[in-house]
Amino acid sequence: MIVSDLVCVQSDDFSLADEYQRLSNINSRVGAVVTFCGLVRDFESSAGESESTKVVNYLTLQHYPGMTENLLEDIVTQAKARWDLVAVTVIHRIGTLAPNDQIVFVGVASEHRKEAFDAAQFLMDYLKTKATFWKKLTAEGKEQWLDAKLSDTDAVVKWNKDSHDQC
Amino acid sequence: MIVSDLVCVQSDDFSLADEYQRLSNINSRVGAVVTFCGLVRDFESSAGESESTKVVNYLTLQHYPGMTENLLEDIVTQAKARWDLVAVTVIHRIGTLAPNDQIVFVGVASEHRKEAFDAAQFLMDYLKTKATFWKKLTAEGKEQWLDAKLSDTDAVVKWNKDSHDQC
Amino acid sequence: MINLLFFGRLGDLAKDAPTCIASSGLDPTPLTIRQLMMAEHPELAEALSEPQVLVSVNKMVVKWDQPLFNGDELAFLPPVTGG
Amino acid sequence: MINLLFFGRLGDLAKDAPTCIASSGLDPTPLTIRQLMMAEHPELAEALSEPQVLVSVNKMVVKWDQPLFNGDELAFLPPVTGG
Repeated sequence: MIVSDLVCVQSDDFSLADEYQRLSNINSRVGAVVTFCGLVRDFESSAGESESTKVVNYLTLQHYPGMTENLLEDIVTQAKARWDLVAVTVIHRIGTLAPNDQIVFVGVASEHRKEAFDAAQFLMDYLKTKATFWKKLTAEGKEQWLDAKLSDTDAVVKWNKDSHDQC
Repeated sequence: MIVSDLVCVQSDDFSLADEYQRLSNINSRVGAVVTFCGLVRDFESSAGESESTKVVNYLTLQHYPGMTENLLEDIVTQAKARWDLVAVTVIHRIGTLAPNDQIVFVGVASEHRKEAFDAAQFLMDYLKTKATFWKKLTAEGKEQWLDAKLSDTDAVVKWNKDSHDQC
Repeated sequence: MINLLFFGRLGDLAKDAPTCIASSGLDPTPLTIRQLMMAEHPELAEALSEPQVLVSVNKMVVKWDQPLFNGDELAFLPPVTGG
Repeated sequence: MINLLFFGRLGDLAKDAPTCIASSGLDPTPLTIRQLMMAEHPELAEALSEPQVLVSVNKMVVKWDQPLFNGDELAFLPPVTGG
């Protein structure tokens, strides 16, 4: 993590336009900016319950203050060691969120597009499986802590594999 | 291409914020929005001239009206056949652009992040190698039509390979 | 004293559990503290024993047999679900 | 008549070239039209012969031996460099 990077855990909403502005104006080397925004969907299929879908009232996001920021900064440092990037932003919201609310932002600025795409995807895959966030779903009046998704764990395994044998 | 998709070739600038707004509000299935913005960099290394770098005054983008739009729509249709996407936007600027100006926007909205990342990267790779745009660089007072990059051609070969044997 | 934190679903089960525990006496580790819970908070102790639960000391993930010292912050972390 | 379009660097070389050509007589194809250019526009004809140059008819990429008809729009396309 250097001064051009930004990691933030906040209950406030974020503005894609502001974050893009920051990333695209950092310096004139920037030729590519990839952004990812995650939104709360209004249904959540729970694999344990035979793929039933529920109407989401809201999500409550808890995190481990201090540890989360350390982990996110570590993930950013890993991405910058792996690819030639100009700047990175990671913002994750906590607290109570409603359907269609923004949850997470990842933005990467680089000279060329491939680095920005790969790094943004890497950051999201790691964030999903390493950063200390927990989601409680309130749907149809019932509260339930969400389980980790196997597909997210698989996504990270792929990156570890990539670093050993490129295919 | 269906009504939720947008393909545009224009000399006007575009607004990432507006395009994101459109994609993220199309319907409540959207859980992930990936955007790519390409910017004019102020230097352009020309591989033919032993990696020398030049100060860019401006780029002039020409295209083949009618054919470009057809090709872009075809690329969007291919992406939507390949991944489960909610909506796609492709905007490419033409005319005279200065360093730091935005050139190209690709945005993809989907339920899950992997589809949006893969489709956005696919769209950019195909756009770079298939769409009928030509760039003339004016640098240090001299005009020069840019050559296609080998790395862009390789990027498309990878997608064709992926559809045959997943690794 | 060792401070205890329980996150996610573990927090709901730990509502009546202590938030700190004496560090003297038993050469404490995350494992021995989990075992101590068994008597008074069996449901919590069982949830802590699930193989996916990780432990951190002072915000670093550690093994269950990591020695603990006075003032340490021990956290029990169920599988994360951010993003 | 067959309308002719030249893009990118080919456009610069085609400043004095015709913008259309009679379709009668020679069973025209992109290849025969390129060969016709050889006499009066040798530099352009040579650039059109580079292996990376593609041809389109009515905005669809075709082979160089595609038969052409009255009213067709034939375009010569150097390697594209968008994005």
